[in-house]
Amino acid sequence: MSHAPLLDIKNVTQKFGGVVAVDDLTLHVNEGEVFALVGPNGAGKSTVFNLISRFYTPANGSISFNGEQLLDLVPDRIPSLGIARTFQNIELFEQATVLQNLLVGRHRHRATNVLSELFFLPSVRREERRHRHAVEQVIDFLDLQPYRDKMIAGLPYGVRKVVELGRALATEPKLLLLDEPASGLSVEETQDMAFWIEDIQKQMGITVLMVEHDMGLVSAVSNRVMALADGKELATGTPQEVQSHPAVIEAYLGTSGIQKGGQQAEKSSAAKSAPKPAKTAAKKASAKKAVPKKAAAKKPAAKKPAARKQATRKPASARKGAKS
Amino acid sequence: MDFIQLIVSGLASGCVYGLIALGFVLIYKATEAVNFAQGDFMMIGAFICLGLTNQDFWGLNFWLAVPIAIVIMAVLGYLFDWGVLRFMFGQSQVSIVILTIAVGFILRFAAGTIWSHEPVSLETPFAGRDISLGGVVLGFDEIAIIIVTLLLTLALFIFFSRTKLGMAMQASSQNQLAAYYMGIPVKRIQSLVWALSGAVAAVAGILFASKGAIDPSAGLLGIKAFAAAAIGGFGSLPGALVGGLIIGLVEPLSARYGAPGFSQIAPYGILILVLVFRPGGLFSQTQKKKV
Amino acid sequence: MRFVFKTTYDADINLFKHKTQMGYYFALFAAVLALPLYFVWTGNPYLLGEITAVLIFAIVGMGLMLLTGQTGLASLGHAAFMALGCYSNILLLNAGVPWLIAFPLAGLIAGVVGTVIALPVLRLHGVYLALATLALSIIAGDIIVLLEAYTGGVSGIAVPDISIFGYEINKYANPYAFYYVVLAVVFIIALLYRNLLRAPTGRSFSAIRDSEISAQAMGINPTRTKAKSFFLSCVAAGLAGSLFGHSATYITHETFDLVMSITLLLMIVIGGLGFIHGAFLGAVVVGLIPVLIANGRSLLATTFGININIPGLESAMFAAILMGFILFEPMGLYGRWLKVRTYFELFPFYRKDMFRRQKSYLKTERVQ
Amino acid sequence: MSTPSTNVVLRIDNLESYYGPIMAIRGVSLEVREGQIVTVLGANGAGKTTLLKTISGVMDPEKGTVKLQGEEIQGSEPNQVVARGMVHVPEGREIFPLMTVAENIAMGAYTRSDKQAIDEDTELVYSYFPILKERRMQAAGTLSGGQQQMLAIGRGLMARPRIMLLDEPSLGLSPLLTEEIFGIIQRLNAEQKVTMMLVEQNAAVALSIANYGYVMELGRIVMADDAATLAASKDVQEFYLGISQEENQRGQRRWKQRKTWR
Repeated sequence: MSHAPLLDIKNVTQKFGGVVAVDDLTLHVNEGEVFALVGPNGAGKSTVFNLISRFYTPANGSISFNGEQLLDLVPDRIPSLGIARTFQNIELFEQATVLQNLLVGRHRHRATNVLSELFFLPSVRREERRHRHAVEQVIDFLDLQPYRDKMIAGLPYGVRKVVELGRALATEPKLLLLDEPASGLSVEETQDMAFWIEDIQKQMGITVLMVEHDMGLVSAVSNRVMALADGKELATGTPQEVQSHPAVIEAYLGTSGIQKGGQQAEKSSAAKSAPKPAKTAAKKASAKKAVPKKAAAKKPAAKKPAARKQATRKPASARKGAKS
Repeated sequence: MDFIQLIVSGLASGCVYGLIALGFVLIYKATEAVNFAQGDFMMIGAFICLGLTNQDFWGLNFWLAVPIAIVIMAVLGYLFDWGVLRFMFGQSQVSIVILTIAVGFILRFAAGTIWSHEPVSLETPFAGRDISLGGVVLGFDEIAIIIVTLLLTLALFIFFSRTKLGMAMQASSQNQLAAYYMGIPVKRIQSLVWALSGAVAAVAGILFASKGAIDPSAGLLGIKAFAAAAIGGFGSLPGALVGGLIIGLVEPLSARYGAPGFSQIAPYGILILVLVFRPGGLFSQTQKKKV
Repeated sequence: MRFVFKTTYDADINLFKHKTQMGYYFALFAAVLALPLYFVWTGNPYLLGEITAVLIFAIVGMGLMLLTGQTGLASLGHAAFMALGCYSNILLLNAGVPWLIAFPLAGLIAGVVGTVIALPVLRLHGVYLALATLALSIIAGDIIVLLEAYTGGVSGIAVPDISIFGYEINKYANPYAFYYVVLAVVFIIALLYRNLLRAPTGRSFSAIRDSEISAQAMGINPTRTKAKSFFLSCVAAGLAGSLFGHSATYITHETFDLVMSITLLLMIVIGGLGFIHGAFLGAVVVGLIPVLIANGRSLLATTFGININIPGLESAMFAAILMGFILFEPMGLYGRWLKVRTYFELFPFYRKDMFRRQKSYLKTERVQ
Repeated sequence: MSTPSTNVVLRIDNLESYYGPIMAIRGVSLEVREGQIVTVLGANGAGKTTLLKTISGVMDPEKGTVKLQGEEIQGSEPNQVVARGMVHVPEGREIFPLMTVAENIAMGAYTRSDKQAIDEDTELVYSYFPILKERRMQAAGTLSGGQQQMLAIGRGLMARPRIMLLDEPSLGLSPLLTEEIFGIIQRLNAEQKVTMMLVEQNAAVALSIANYGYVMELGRIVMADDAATLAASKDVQEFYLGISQEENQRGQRRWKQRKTWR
């Protein structure tokens, strides 16, 4: 497993006027992993996504995907390489139904041209059936059946988030960029999202790069996490390592580690069942960085996410067993 | 000398374009709608003043007639928003644009019926008087136009960028919902903007009619003012003036030095060039969406 | 209310939702085919001429609807593209090209030239695009004058008759044949339009309209897609322009003026933006209101002896009626039709406030 | 005023609201007492946002009454509601994109004219959100999503409201900032006696700072109780706090446990 990373970002810098949004950033995402970007607001996380989508052109550096240089390409060529994305504030096609939105996601697989479509030749019908079939599988996967023919304009926020995920999946990507997939979702919906991301990774074999603030979700699904601050790397590692990193706690997590369902979860069952891994993680961090005082003070914070991870992860594997 | 003369008269007519464009920009800046009837507003403003002051009609003192005409136009503008556009609140801008187009037709008809379709001149105290500066003859009307336009643009610019009401107008155009959340009475603010643009139209009309004759179809001048506003960048007040001046200068110069028929095309040619190379106009106010 | 139980993907792909709907459209088609019989019976085809004019408006209406309603690009220059088609058609016919070739070729020329002209302004949005096309429309008249050698300029040019395999069709000599020619074009364009909407290209158009940035993220090239929409729209305008020329029989530089461009945009908004039906409903309103006004006036003159002769009255009345439409039907006539249909479908469960407008708020278009 | 806790500031009776033909709130009644923090929990699409919008006059109710300090305000223009001392801080990006951050904040004080106090409050907002001070000359539309959220909240504070409606203040904010924002909400409530009505997906935090809570499902209020009691309730724990009673099975999540109130 020593092949080149799927996505390779090297020394990229992006400035807006005087503000440096991304500062000489280097990161790589390996094939098959879920990689999460965390960090304070305005740290440049979404900018990284927009750089990959080629909405921005960096001042310097290089971005390669699967061996191709993304900086040589225009934005609308990116999806054809197999990169799909969602948006932080949901950018759906408002005046269209869920089905039509997902069908637009199939655009990169289009094999017909305007002329044949004008006359709706049999080949167009065949293609349409194929697209409908592919979209139907996404609808099944995300439980979107009740909304299939509904206009986006009338849908609640949570459903829109799922539709946007569905539209990205309909493109059949190799790499999926998720910008805050759980923001604005309830605990229940966040858990659904966690299961979906896991299935996307494990069953569909899609690599995921996501930006997320809910550390519960991050630690539940991601293999590696990078914390950003002011456009620079703060820490990279497993979710536990990053969460117990003092600089990350200072700049990003805070003391009480607020997350959906986090506080209560700690108090009840979870705290009892799984304090061990968290403690070791905290120890590791303190040993490495030699700031024992702070780490000790923040120990309870570091404990929680790991505990939650246990709570959500275990059943996930249990279900997999049940499925096969 | 001839060239300078040409420039001065170009500047003067450019100022009129600029004033009409100012009216567009006011409405656009504060409501995001485009008032296709702005030229006709100007024409009506001119006719009202003319009806008040010309000897054939009421024969009022000019200095009395001007403020009355301005106030009447402001009231008309307010009433148009209050009585018609308010029903369309929150509807797409296209519908509002079409409403204003229709209003333009009606105003043209009304003006023709009331004041006839013959071209008439506004009788001003400074009509026909001029001063000569080193061989260049400057008409009082031209001087008045240039001074009034500059002052008005400056005043409006300060109003929009410095006063609370002006800021509130901009806010309610950028996001009506958020403006409401701030407690800004968006609907009343929009009516005020229409009143303001009615007043500006009256000033433009009075200046235009003092320089030459006016008839009900004079409102079609508005189309050139569109080009002026777009060249300047549709949301910018100084841009409107600059755009107006550019068009005002291009017209006589291209008529003098260009091929026949070219002067008709030149303003729009410049408009297209500006839009191609600077899609938001010279004083662009557009922004890329952040995702 | 009719619920369709879908068992195949084709149920979503087919042109008609169900058999009954197909039946309605076939009935409508049969009715328009049989319409001339009525005029043969009355012996006065004057009104048929007006209906033909409405159909011509519907053709360019569909073109503009594709551009404005589906792709979200407002054009105030479509009369110029009609002119482009019309003059191409005339020049080709005068050069001896048979009508059956000259006519589609004229559409194609309008499409290609229109797109090439519009290409630089296609990245503009909203009001800027509208103003740029407005400028194109104004310039067009002057260019026609400048090209007097070909276009006849101010003095105008006569439009040759349609000739299909030697069969001459003139609007006055054989109005019925002309009606069928126009009808055939309408039918073909409507069919192609519907086909496009259920195919990927149609979806990419509305994607561009709703969110350019996420359309891009789905691999849709905005400029190319807009150009496609513009091309197809201009082809329709060119074809309509050619037919308009045949209908007018003589055209000058003022035939396709700014007022016409504005009327076209009015038409589709009144009809209902975004719906193919809207193009037809709008064409009916815009085409027939002047006829009604003229008839009303002559009725007043003949029966009551009242002669109203105020210049500009007709256009003012026309404008007032349009204002009424916009004020009371901001969703267009097709929107009203949908309400009426829902009323009958749900009868007696329709609630009066079902379509009551909830407060709505606008955001700036300056952030794109 | 001796017993502020019994003083009802906001009272809603049998409120119904529609989005076109869809009934979004179906007869909601609730009350908010002076000095309280009241939270409304519920899944996406339960009608929480619609409820707030109907209260603040952004949407028209079909039926029912909204009484602010005893006076009926339903269906009035949103700006009149603000003038009565109720400010709605919306979710998402309802900012003025082409105006600078400072101008946005100044707009928040539109209804006020006490210049000195406005300046003080501006400084207060900047002290809460230093990044806004840093970016104050920048066009608000160029801020990042989280920064726009901060701006929306800061701007809401500028009106010095007596009662605030907060729609998902933590949307898109980092854990640290979320914590800080809830700290600010608590402080405003304690120090300035601002009554709060809070809609929030982060139910754990919302309940931890609230006095009283309502649970909405499909446009109806299905539970109402003291925040502590709600937090201890089995259903709330299961569906809004994400705590399961027994060892969770994944299957159980997909085939959802029935909510007892359905």
